[in-house]
Amino acid sequence: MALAAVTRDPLDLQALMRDIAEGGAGDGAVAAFTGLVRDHNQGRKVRFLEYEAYEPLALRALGRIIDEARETWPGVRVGMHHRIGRLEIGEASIIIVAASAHRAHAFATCRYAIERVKQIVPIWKREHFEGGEVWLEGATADPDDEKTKLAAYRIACA
Amino acid sequence: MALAAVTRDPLDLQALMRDIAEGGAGDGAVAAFTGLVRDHNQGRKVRFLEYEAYEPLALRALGRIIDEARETWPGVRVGMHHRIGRLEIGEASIIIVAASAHRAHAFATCRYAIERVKQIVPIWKREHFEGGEVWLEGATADPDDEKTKLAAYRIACA
Amino acid sequence: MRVTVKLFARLRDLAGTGELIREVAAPATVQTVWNSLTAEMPSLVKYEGTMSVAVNAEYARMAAAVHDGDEVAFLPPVSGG
Amino acid sequence: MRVTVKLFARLRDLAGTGELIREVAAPATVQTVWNSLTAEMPSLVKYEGTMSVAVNAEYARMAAAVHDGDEVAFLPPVSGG
Repeated sequence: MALAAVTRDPLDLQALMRDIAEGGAGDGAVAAFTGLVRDHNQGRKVRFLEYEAYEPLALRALGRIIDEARETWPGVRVGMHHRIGRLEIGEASIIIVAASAHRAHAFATCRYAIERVKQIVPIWKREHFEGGEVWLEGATADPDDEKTKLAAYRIACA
Repeated sequence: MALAAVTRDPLDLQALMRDIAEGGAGDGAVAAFTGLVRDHNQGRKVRFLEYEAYEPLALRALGRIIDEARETWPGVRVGMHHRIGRLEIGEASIIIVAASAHRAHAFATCRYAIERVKQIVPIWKREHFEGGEVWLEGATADPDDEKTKLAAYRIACA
Repeated sequence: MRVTVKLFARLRDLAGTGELIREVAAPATVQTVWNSLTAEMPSLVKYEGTMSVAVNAEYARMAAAVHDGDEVAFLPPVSGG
Repeated sequence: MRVTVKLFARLRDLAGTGELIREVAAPATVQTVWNSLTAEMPSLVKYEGTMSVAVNAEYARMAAAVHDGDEVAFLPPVSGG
Protein backbone atom coordinates (compact mmCIF):
# COMPACT_ATOMS: atom_id res chain seq x y z
CA MET A 1 0.00 0.00 0.00
CA ALA A 2 1.47 3.34 -1.07
CA LEU A 3 2.21 5.88 1.66
CA ALA A 4 0.78 8.66 -0.50
CA ALA A 5 -2.32 8.04 -2.59
CA VAL A 6 -5.05 9.90 -4.46
CA THR A 7 -7.88 7.51 -5.19
CA ARG A 8 -11.53 7.23 -6.17
CA ASP A 9 -12.01 4.22 -3.90
CA PRO A 10 -13.23 4.41 -0.31
CA LEU A 11 -10.34 4.96 2.08
CA ASP A 12 -9.22 2.18 4.40
CA LEU A 13 -7.78 3.55 7.63
CA GLN A 14 -7.26 0.12 9.13
CA ALA A 15 -5.17 -1.05 6.19
CA LEU A 16 -3.07 2.11 6.19
CA MET A 17 -2.52 1.81 9.94
CA ARG A 18 -1.47 -1.80 9.56
CA ASP A 19 1.00 -0.82 6.85
CA ILE A 20 2.43 2.07 8.84
CA ALA A 21 2.67 0.05 12.04
CA GLU A 22 4.22 -2.99 10.35
CA GLY A 23 7.89 -3.43 10.91
CA GLY A 24 7.91 -0.61 13.42
CA ALA A 25 7.84 -2.53 16.68
CA GLY A 26 9.81 0.26 18.29
CA ASP A 27 6.98 2.69 17.65
CA GLY A 28 4.54 2.82 20.50
CA ALA A 29 2.42 5.74 19.35
CA VAL A 30 0.14 5.91 16.33
CA ALA A 31 -1.88 9.05 15.69
CA ALA A 32 -4.48 9.19 12.96
CA PHE A 33 -6.68 11.82 11.39
CA THR A 34 -9.78 11.26 9.31
CA GLY A 35 -11.63 14.03 7.52
CA LEU A 36 -15.34 13.29 7.01
CA VAL A 37 -17.81 15.01 4.70
CA ARG A 38 -20.02 17.22 6.88
CA ASP A 39 -23.74 17.71 6.34
CA HIS A 40 -23.48 21.48 6.56
CA ASN A 41 -21.03 24.25 5.76
CA GLN A 42 -21.30 27.99 6.28
CA GLY A 43 -25.02 27.71 6.97
CA ARG A 44 -25.66 25.62 3.87
CA LYS A 45 -27.17 22.17 3.97
CA VAL A 46 -24.68 20.02 2.07
CA ARG A 47 -25.98 17.23 -0.18
CA PHE A 48 -22.63 15.77 -1.22
CA LEU A 49 -19.15 16.85 -2.27
CA GLU A 50 -17.16 16.33 -5.42
CA TYR A 51 -13.39 16.35 -5.16
CA GLU A 52 -11.22 17.03 -8.17
CA ALA A 53 -7.44 16.71 -8.24
CA TYR A 54 -4.50 17.41 -10.49
CA GLU A 55 -3.55 13.85 -9.72
CA PRO A 56 0.17 13.60 -10.55
CA LEU A 57 0.95 16.84 -8.74
CA ALA A 58 -1.36 16.02 -5.83
CA LEU A 59 0.50 12.76 -5.36
CA ARG A 60 3.83 14.58 -5.42
CA ALA A 61 2.56 17.18 -2.96
CA LEU A 62 1.48 14.44 -0.54
CA GLY A 63 4.91 12.87 -0.90
CA ARG A 64 6.51 16.24 -0.25
CA ILE A 65 4.52 16.63 2.98
CA ILE A 66 5.65 13.17 4.09
CA ASP A 67 9.26 14.18 3.41
CA GLU A 68 8.84 17.43 5.33
CA ALA A 69 7.44 15.55 8.31
CA ARG A 70 10.29 13.04 8.29
CA GLU A 71 12.83 15.83 8.26
CA THR A 72 11.11 17.60 11.13
CA TRP A 73 10.38 14.55 13.29
CA PRO A 74 13.13 12.02 12.52
CA GLY A 75 12.01 8.42 12.53
CA VAL A 76 8.32 9.22 12.16
CA ARG A 77 6.48 7.01 9.68
CA VAL A 78 3.53 8.62 7.94
CA GLY A 79 1.00 7.78 5.27
CA MET A 80 -1.74 9.89 3.74
CA HIS A 81 -4.52 8.97 1.31
CA HIS A 82 -6.91 11.48 -0.24
CA ARG A 83 -10.10 10.42 -1.91
CA ILE A 84 -11.54 12.19 -4.96
CA GLY A 85 -14.76 11.96 -6.94
CA ARG A 86 -18.22 12.11 -5.41
CA LEU A 87 -18.33 11.70 -1.64
CA GLU A 88 -21.48 11.33 0.41
CA ILE A 89 -22.11 12.84 3.84
CA GLY A 90 -20.08 11.02 6.49
CA GLU A 91 -17.59 9.48 4.06
CA ALA A 92 -13.86 9.97 4.60
CA SER A 93 -12.13 12.39 2.23
CA ILE A 94 -8.70 12.00 3.79
CA ILE A 95 -6.88 9.67 6.16
CA ILE A 96 -3.50 10.38 7.72
CA VAL A 97 -1.55 7.99 9.93
CA ALA A 98 1.68 8.78 11.77
CA ALA A 99 3.68 6.37 13.93
CA SER A 100 6.57 7.23 16.17
CA ALA A 101 8.35 6.14 19.32
CA HIS A 102 7.15 9.47 20.75
CA ARG A 103 3.47 10.25 20.94
CA ALA A 104 4.22 13.98 20.72
CA HIS A 105 5.82 13.37 17.33
CA ALA A 106 3.01 11.16 16.09
CA PHE A 107 0.43 13.81 16.98
CA ALA A 108 2.51 16.69 15.61
CA THR A 109 3.09 14.90 12.31
CA CYS A 110 -0.61 14.19 11.86
CA ARG A 111 -1.55 17.75 12.71
CA TYR A 112 1.14 19.20 10.46
CA ALA A 113 0.17 16.95 7.57
CA ILE A 114 -3.50 17.95 7.49
CA GLU A 115 -2.60 21.65 7.65
CA ARG A 116 -0.13 21.22 4.79
CA VAL A 117 -2.68 19.32 2.71
CA LYS A 118 -4.95 22.32 2.91
CA GLN A 119 -2.08 24.58 1.90
CA ILE A 120 -0.35 22.88 -1.01
CA VAL A 121 -2.15 19.83 -2.40
CA PRO A 122 -3.92 20.58 -5.72
CA ILE A 123 -7.32 19.18 -4.82
CA TRP A 124 -10.60 21.08 -4.99
CA LYS A 125 -13.97 20.55 -3.35
CA ARG A 126 -17.19 21.28 -5.17
CA GLU A 127 -19.98 21.57 -2.67
CA HIS A 128 -23.43 20.49 -3.80
CA PHE A 129 -25.81 22.07 -1.31
CA GLU A 130 -29.56 22.49 -1.21
CA GLY A 131 -30.15 25.21 -3.76
CA GLY A 132 -26.94 25.15 -5.71
CA GLU A 133 -23.30 24.22 -5.95
CA VAL A 134 -20.05 26.05 -5.48
CA TRP A 135 -16.32 25.49 -5.79
CA LEU A 136 -14.63 26.03 -2.47
CA GLU A 137 -11.34 27.86 -2.65
CA GLY A 138 -8.91 28.01 0.22
CA ALA A 139 -5.20 28.67 -0.03
CA THR A 140 -3.05 29.72 -2.96
CA ALA A 141 -0.76 26.72 -3.24
CA ASP A 142 2.92 27.57 -2.93
CA PRO A 143 5.00 24.79 -1.43
CA ASP A 144 8.05 27.06 -1.26
CA ASP A 145 6.32 29.68 0.85
CA GLU A 146 8.14 29.29 4.17
CA LYS A 147 5.61 31.44 5.98
CA THR A 148 2.69 29.06 5.42
CA LYS A 149 4.94 26.10 6.16
CA LEU A 150 5.92 27.65 9.46
CA ALA A 151 2.28 28.34 10.24
CA ALA A 152 1.53 24.63 9.85
CA TYR A 153 4.53 23.80 11.99
CA ARG A 154 3.42 26.19 14.72
CA ILE A 155 -0.06 24.67 14.79
CA ALA A 156 1.44 21.18 15.01
CA CYS A 157 3.95 21.94 17.74
CA ALA A 158 2.40 24.71 19.72
CA MET B 1 -20.26 -0.08 22.21
CA ALA B 2 -19.37 1.68 25.45
CA LEU B 3 -17.44 4.94 25.17
CA ALA B 4 -15.21 3.89 28.07
CA ALA B 5 -14.05 0.30 28.37
CA VAL B 6 -11.45 -1.85 30.11
CA THR B 7 -11.28 -5.21 28.40
CA ARG B 8 -9.19 -8.35 27.93
CA ASP B 9 -10.22 -8.58 24.28
CA PRO B 10 -8.24 -7.12 21.38
CA LEU B 11 -9.21 -3.51 20.77
CA ASP B 12 -11.18 -2.58 17.66
CA LEU B 13 -10.37 0.95 16.52
CA GLN B 14 -12.57 0.70 13.46
CA ALA B 15 -15.62 -0.21 15.51
CA LEU B 16 -14.99 2.55 18.03
CA MET B 17 -14.54 5.08 15.24
CA ARG B 18 -17.75 3.98 13.61
CA ASP B 19 -19.57 4.38 16.90
CA ILE B 20 -18.11 7.79 17.59
CA ALA B 21 -18.71 9.04 14.04
CA GLU B 22 -22.27 7.72 13.88
CA GLY B 23 -24.96 10.31 14.21
CA GLY B 24 -22.41 13.09 14.08
CA ALA B 25 -22.70 14.21 10.50
CA GLY B 26 -21.75 17.70 11.56
CA ASP B 27 -18.36 16.49 12.73
CA GLY B 28 -15.77 16.68 10.01
CA ALA B 29 -12.71 15.83 12.05
CA VAL B 30 -11.85 12.55 13.73
CA ALA B 31 -8.55 12.18 15.56
CA ALA B 32 -7.43 8.85 16.94
CA PHE B 33 -4.61 7.59 19.09
CA THR B 34 -3.40 4.02 19.41
CA GLY B 35 -0.78 2.89 21.89
CA LEU B 36 1.16 -0.19 20.77
CA VAL B 37 3.37 -2.48 22.83
CA ARG B 38 6.97 -1.66 21.95
CA ASP B 39 9.72 -4.25 21.60
CA HIS B 40 12.11 -2.31 23.82
CA ASN B 41 12.02 0.03 26.78
CA GLN B 42 14.84 1.81 28.59
CA GLY B 43 17.43 -0.35 26.86
CA ARG B 44 15.64 -3.59 27.70
CA LYS B 45 14.40 -6.03 25.09
CA VAL B 46 10.73 -6.48 25.90
CA ARG B 47 9.15 -9.93 25.49
CA PHE B 48 5.57 -8.98 26.32
CA LEU B 49 3.57 -6.84 28.74
CA GLU B 50 0.95 -7.67 31.31
CA TYR B 51 -1.57 -5.00 32.21
CA GLU B 52 -3.47 -5.10 35.46
CA ALA B 53 -6.34 -2.78 36.40
CA TYR B 54 -8.54 -1.92 39.32
CA GLU B 55 -11.34 -2.36 36.86
CA PRO B 56 -14.33 -0.52 38.38
CA LEU B 57 -12.21 2.51 39.21
CA ALA B 58 -10.34 2.41 35.91
CA LEU B 59 -13.66 2.51 34.09
CA ARG B 60 -14.79 5.47 36.19
CA ALA B 61 -11.51 7.25 35.60
CA LEU B 62 -11.89 6.83 31.83
CA GLY B 63 -15.42 8.20 32.12
CA ARG B 64 -14.11 11.12 34.12
CA ILE B 65 -11.57 11.95 31.41
CA ILE B 66 -14.33 11.86 28.80
CA ASP B 67 -16.36 14.27 30.94
CA GLU B 68 -13.38 16.58 31.37
CA ALA B 69 -12.81 16.65 27.61
CA ARG B 70 -16.46 17.43 26.92
CA GLU B 71 -16.40 20.32 29.36
CA THR B 72 -13.22 21.69 27.82
CA TRP B 73 -14.13 21.19 24.16
CA PRO B 74 -17.91 21.45 23.94
CA GLY B 75 -19.51 19.17 21.43
CA VAL B 76 -16.54 16.85 21.14
CA ARG B 77 -17.40 13.15 21.11
CA VAL B 78 -14.79 10.84 22.56
CA GLY B 79 -14.33 7.17 23.32
CA MET B 80 -11.46 5.33 24.97
CA HIS B 81 -10.82 1.61 25.42
CA HIS B 82 -7.94 0.19 27.43
CA ARG B 83 -6.89 -3.43 27.12
CA ILE B 84 -5.57 -5.45 30.05
CA GLY B 85 -4.03 -8.90 30.46
CA ARG B 86 -1.12 -10.21 28.45
CA LEU B 87 -0.24 -8.15 25.38
CA GLU B 88 2.28 -9.15 22.73
CA ILE B 89 4.67 -6.81 20.94
CA GLY B 90 2.79 -4.63 18.44
CA GLU B 91 -0.63 -5.14 20.00
CA ALA B 92 -2.74 -2.13 20.96
CA SER B 93 -3.02 -1.38 24.67
CA ILE B 94 -5.22 1.67 24.26
CA ILE B 95 -7.36 3.32 21.59
CA ILE B 96 -8.80 6.81 21.82
CA VAL B 97 -11.12 8.41 19.27
CA ALA B 98 -12.31 12.03 19.30
CA ALA B 99 -14.69 13.61 16.79
CA SER B 100 -15.50 17.28 16.47
CA ALA B 101 -16.56 19.92 13.99
CA HIS B 102 -13.13 21.45 14.62
CA ARG B 103 -9.99 19.46 13.92
CA ALA B 104 -8.11 21.44 16.55
CA HIS B 105 -10.59 20.16 19.15
CA ALA B 106 -10.44 16.58 17.93
CA PHE B 107 -6.64 16.57 18.16
CA ALA B 108 -6.57 18.36 21.51
CA THR B 109 -9.09 15.95 23.03
CA CYS B 110 -7.11 12.92 21.90
CA ARG B 111 -3.86 14.35 23.17
CA TYR B 112 -5.40 15.40 26.48
CA ALA B 113 -7.04 12.02 26.98
CA ILE B 114 -3.85 9.97 26.61
CA GLU B 115 -1.98 12.27 29.00
CA ARG B 116 -4.79 11.97 31.54
CA VAL B 117 -4.85 8.18 31.22
CA LYS B 118 -1.22 8.11 32.25
CA GLN B 119 -2.01 10.39 35.19
CA ILE B 120 -5.15 9.01 36.79
CA VAL B 121 -6.30 5.65 35.45
CA PRO B 122 -5.51 2.78 37.88
CA ILE B 123 -3.83 0.47 35.39
CA TRP B 124 -0.32 -0.98 35.75
CA LYS B 125 2.12 -2.44 33.26
CA ARG B 126 4.32 -5.38 34.13
CA GLU B 127 7.17 -5.57 31.68
CA HIS B 128 8.53 -9.03 30.89
CA PHE B 129 11.92 -8.39 29.34
CA GLU B 130 14.84 -10.62 28.45
CA GLY B 131 16.32 -11.38 31.82
CA GLY B 132 13.51 -10.48 34.16
CA GLU B 133 10.31 -8.61 34.78
CA VAL B 134 9.40 -5.38 36.46
CA TRP B 135 6.35 -3.34 37.40
CA LEU B 136 6.46 0.05 35.74
CA GLU B 137 5.33 2.90 37.93
CA GLY B 138 4.55 6.33 36.58
CA ALA B 139 2.35 8.92 38.22
CA THR B 140 0.72 9.01 41.63
CA ALA B 141 -2.92 9.04 40.65
CA ASP B 142 -4.83 12.04 41.99
CA PRO B 143 -7.71 13.12 39.79
CA ASP B 144 -8.29 16.24 41.89
CA ASP B 145 -4.75 17.53 41.42
CA GLU B 146 -5.35 20.58 39.25
CA LYS B 147 -1.65 20.94 38.49
CA THR B 148 -1.36 17.63 36.64
CA LYS B 149 -4.68 18.28 34.92
CA LEU B 150 -3.41 21.63 33.70
CA ALA B 151 -0.20 19.99 32.51
CA ALA B 152 -2.26 17.64 30.34
CA TYR B 153 -4.29 20.58 29.09
CA ARG B 154 -1.18 22.55 28.22
CA ILE B 155 0.26 19.63 26.26
CA ALA B 156 -3.03 19.24 24.39
CA CYS B 157 -3.50 22.89 23.52
CA ALA B 158 -0.02 24.26 23.30
CA MET C 1 -15.74 -4.18 61.72
CA ARG C 2 -14.43 -5.90 58.58
CA VAL C 3 -13.11 -4.28 55.44
CA THR C 4 -11.88 -5.81 52.22
CA VAL C 5 -8.42 -4.62 51.25
CA LYS C 6 -7.43 -4.64 47.58
CA LEU C 7 -3.78 -4.40 46.54
CA PHE C 8 -2.45 -3.95 43.03
CA ALA C 9 0.72 -4.37 40.99
CA ARG C 10 3.84 -4.19 43.15
CA LEU C 11 1.82 -3.79 46.35
CA ARG C 12 0.04 -7.03 45.52
CA ASP C 13 3.38 -8.75 44.89
CA LEU C 14 4.84 -7.47 48.15
CA ALA C 15 1.79 -8.60 50.12
CA GLY C 16 1.59 -11.90 48.29
CA THR C 17 -2.11 -11.38 47.71
CA GLY C 18 -4.41 -8.99 45.91
CA GLU C 19 -7.24 -9.18 48.37
CA LEU C 20 -7.51 -9.70 52.10
CA ILE C 21 -9.97 -9.09 54.89
CA ARG C 22 -8.98 -6.92 57.85
CA GLU C 23 -10.69 -6.40 61.18
CA VAL C 24 -10.35 -2.82 62.39
CA ALA C 25 -11.97 -1.01 65.28
CA ALA C 26 -14.57 1.64 64.49
CA PRO C 27 -14.34 4.54 63.86
CA ALA C 28 -11.72 3.91 61.21
CA THR C 29 -10.16 5.77 58.30
CA VAL C 30 -8.19 4.58 55.32
CA GLN C 31 -5.12 5.42 57.40
CA THR C 32 -6.28 3.05 60.14
CA VAL C 33 -6.54 0.24 57.62
CA TRP C 34 -3.17 1.06 56.11
CA ASN C 35 -1.50 1.15 59.52
CA SER C 36 -2.94 -2.20 60.42
CA LEU C 37 -1.63 -3.58 57.14
CA THR C 38 1.87 -2.16 57.38
CA ALA C 39 2.21 -3.29 60.97
CA GLU C 40 2.24 -6.81 59.56
CA MET C 41 3.89 -6.03 56.22
CA PRO C 42 6.55 -3.40 56.77
CA SER C 43 7.78 -3.70 53.16
CA LEU C 44 4.66 -1.77 52.11
CA VAL C 45 5.48 1.30 54.18
CA LYS C 46 7.66 2.99 51.59
CA TYR C 47 4.66 3.29 49.28
CA GLU C 48 2.75 5.59 51.58
CA GLY C 49 4.22 8.70 49.96
CA THR C 50 3.40 7.77 46.36
CA MET C 51 0.34 5.56 46.46
CA SER C 52 -3.27 6.54 45.89
CA VAL C 53 -6.21 5.10 47.77
CA ALA C 54 -9.81 4.35 46.95
CA VAL C 55 -12.85 3.44 49.01
CA ASN C 56 -15.51 1.40 47.24
CA ALA C 57 -13.84 2.05 43.89
CA GLU C 58 -13.80 5.84 44.26
CA TYR C 59 -10.61 7.78 44.80
CA ALA C 60 -10.35 8.91 48.43
CA ARG C 61 -7.93 10.43 50.95
CA MET C 62 -6.11 8.69 53.77
CA ALA C 63 -8.36 10.57 56.22
CA ALA C 64 -11.56 9.26 54.61
CA ALA C 65 -13.88 7.33 56.91
CA VAL C 66 -14.17 3.59 56.39
CA HIS C 67 -17.26 1.59 57.33
CA ASP C 68 -18.07 -2.03 57.87
CA GLY C 69 -18.10 -3.89 54.56
CA ASP C 70 -16.17 -1.24 52.64
CA GLU C 71 -13.59 -2.09 49.99
CA VAL C 72 -10.36 -0.17 50.54
CA ALA C 73 -7.81 -0.18 47.71
CA PHE C 74 -4.15 0.83 47.78
CA LEU C 75 -2.76 1.80 44.39
CA PRO C 76 0.90 2.25 43.47
CA PRO C 77 1.76 4.91 40.88
CA VAL C 78 -0.13 4.10 37.69
CA SER C 79 1.44 3.17 34.36
CA GLY C 80 -1.41 2.61 31.94
CA GLY C 81 -1.65 3.77 28.35
CA MET D 1 5.33 25.19 -30.51
CA ARG D 2 2.41 23.39 -28.85
CA VAL D 3 1.70 23.10 -25.17
CA THR D 4 -1.09 21.29 -23.37
CA VAL D 5 -2.97 23.55 -20.97
CA LYS D 6 -4.73 21.98 -17.97
CA LEU D 7 -7.39 23.87 -16.04
CA PHE D 8 -9.03 22.81 -12.79
CA ALA D 9 -12.08 23.50 -10.67
CA ARG D 10 -13.51 26.96 -11.26
CA LEU D 11 -10.95 27.73 -13.97
CA ARG D 12 -12.10 24.64 -15.82
CA ASP D 13 -15.72 25.72 -15.47
CA LEU D 14 -14.96 29.23 -16.71
CA ALA D 15 -13.03 27.91 -19.71
CA GLY D 16 -15.60 25.24 -20.43
CA THR D 17 -12.85 22.64 -20.71
CA GLY D 18 -10.17 21.07 -18.55
CA GLU D 19 -7.62 20.59 -21.27
CA LEU D 20 -6.74 22.43 -24.43
CA ILE D 21 -3.83 22.75 -26.82
CA ARG D 22 -2.24 26.15 -27.42
CA GLU D 23 0.21 27.25 -30.06
CA VAL D 24 2.71 29.77 -28.68
CA ALA D 25 5.84 31.24 -30.19
CA ALA D 26 9.18 30.18 -28.69
CA PRO D 27 10.79 31.22 -26.41
CA ALA D 28 7.79 31.09 -24.09
CA THR D 29 7.12 31.19 -20.36
CA VAL D 30 4.10 30.18 -18.31
CA GLN D 31 3.13 33.85 -18.47
CA THR D 32 3.14 33.70 -22.29
CA VAL D 33 0.74 30.77 -22.22
CA TRP D 34 -1.49 32.45 -19.64
CA ASN D 35 -1.62 35.68 -21.66
CA SER D 36 -2.58 33.82 -24.79
CA LEU D 37 -5.32 32.09 -22.80
CA THR D 38 -6.76 35.19 -21.15
CA ALA D 39 -6.74 37.09 -24.43
CA GLU D 40 -9.48 34.71 -25.50
CA MET D 41 -11.04 34.12 -22.10
CA PRO D 42 -10.98 37.39 -20.16
CA SER D 43 -13.04 35.86 -17.32
CA LEU D 44 -9.92 33.98 -16.23
CA VAL D 45 -7.87 37.14 -15.67
CA LYS D 46 -8.99 37.76 -12.11
CA TYR D 47 -7.38 34.47 -11.03
CA GLU D 48 -3.88 35.62 -11.85
CA GLY D 49 -3.30 36.96 -8.34
CA THR D 50 -4.38 33.84 -6.49
CA MET D 51 -3.68 30.90 -8.75
CA SER D 52 -0.70 28.58 -8.76
CA VAL D 53 0.93 27.14 -11.82
CA ALA D 54 2.70 23.93 -12.68
CA VAL D 55 4.80 22.75 -15.60
CA ASN D 56 4.79 19.02 -16.29
CA ALA D 57 3.11 18.37 -12.93
CA GLU D 58 5.69 20.29 -10.88
CA TYR D 59 4.92 23.59 -9.22
CA ALA D 60 6.50 26.46 -11.15
CA ARG D 61 6.53 30.25 -11.41
CA MET D 62 4.94 32.42 -14.08
CA ALA D 63 8.45 33.21 -15.36
CA ALA D 64 9.35 29.53 -15.86
CA ALA D 65 10.33 28.55 -19.39
CA VAL D 66 7.91 26.41 -21.37
CA HIS D 67 9.00 24.06 -24.13
CA ASP D 68 7.29 22.26 -26.97
CA GLY D 69 5.16 19.42 -25.64
CA ASP D 70 5.04 20.70 -22.07
CA GLU D 71 1.94 20.44 -19.92
CA VAL D 72 1.11 23.75 -18.26
CA ALA D 73 -1.47 23.73 -15.46
CA PHE D 74 -3.32 26.64 -13.88
CA LEU D 75 -4.61 25.94 -10.38
CA PRO D 76 -7.12 28.01 -8.42
CA PRO D 77 -6.69 28.16 -4.62
CA VAL D 78 -6.83 24.62 -3.28
CA SER D 79 -9.48 23.22 -0.94
CA GLY D 80 -8.57 19.61 -0.25
CA GLY D 81 -8.64 17.76 3.03
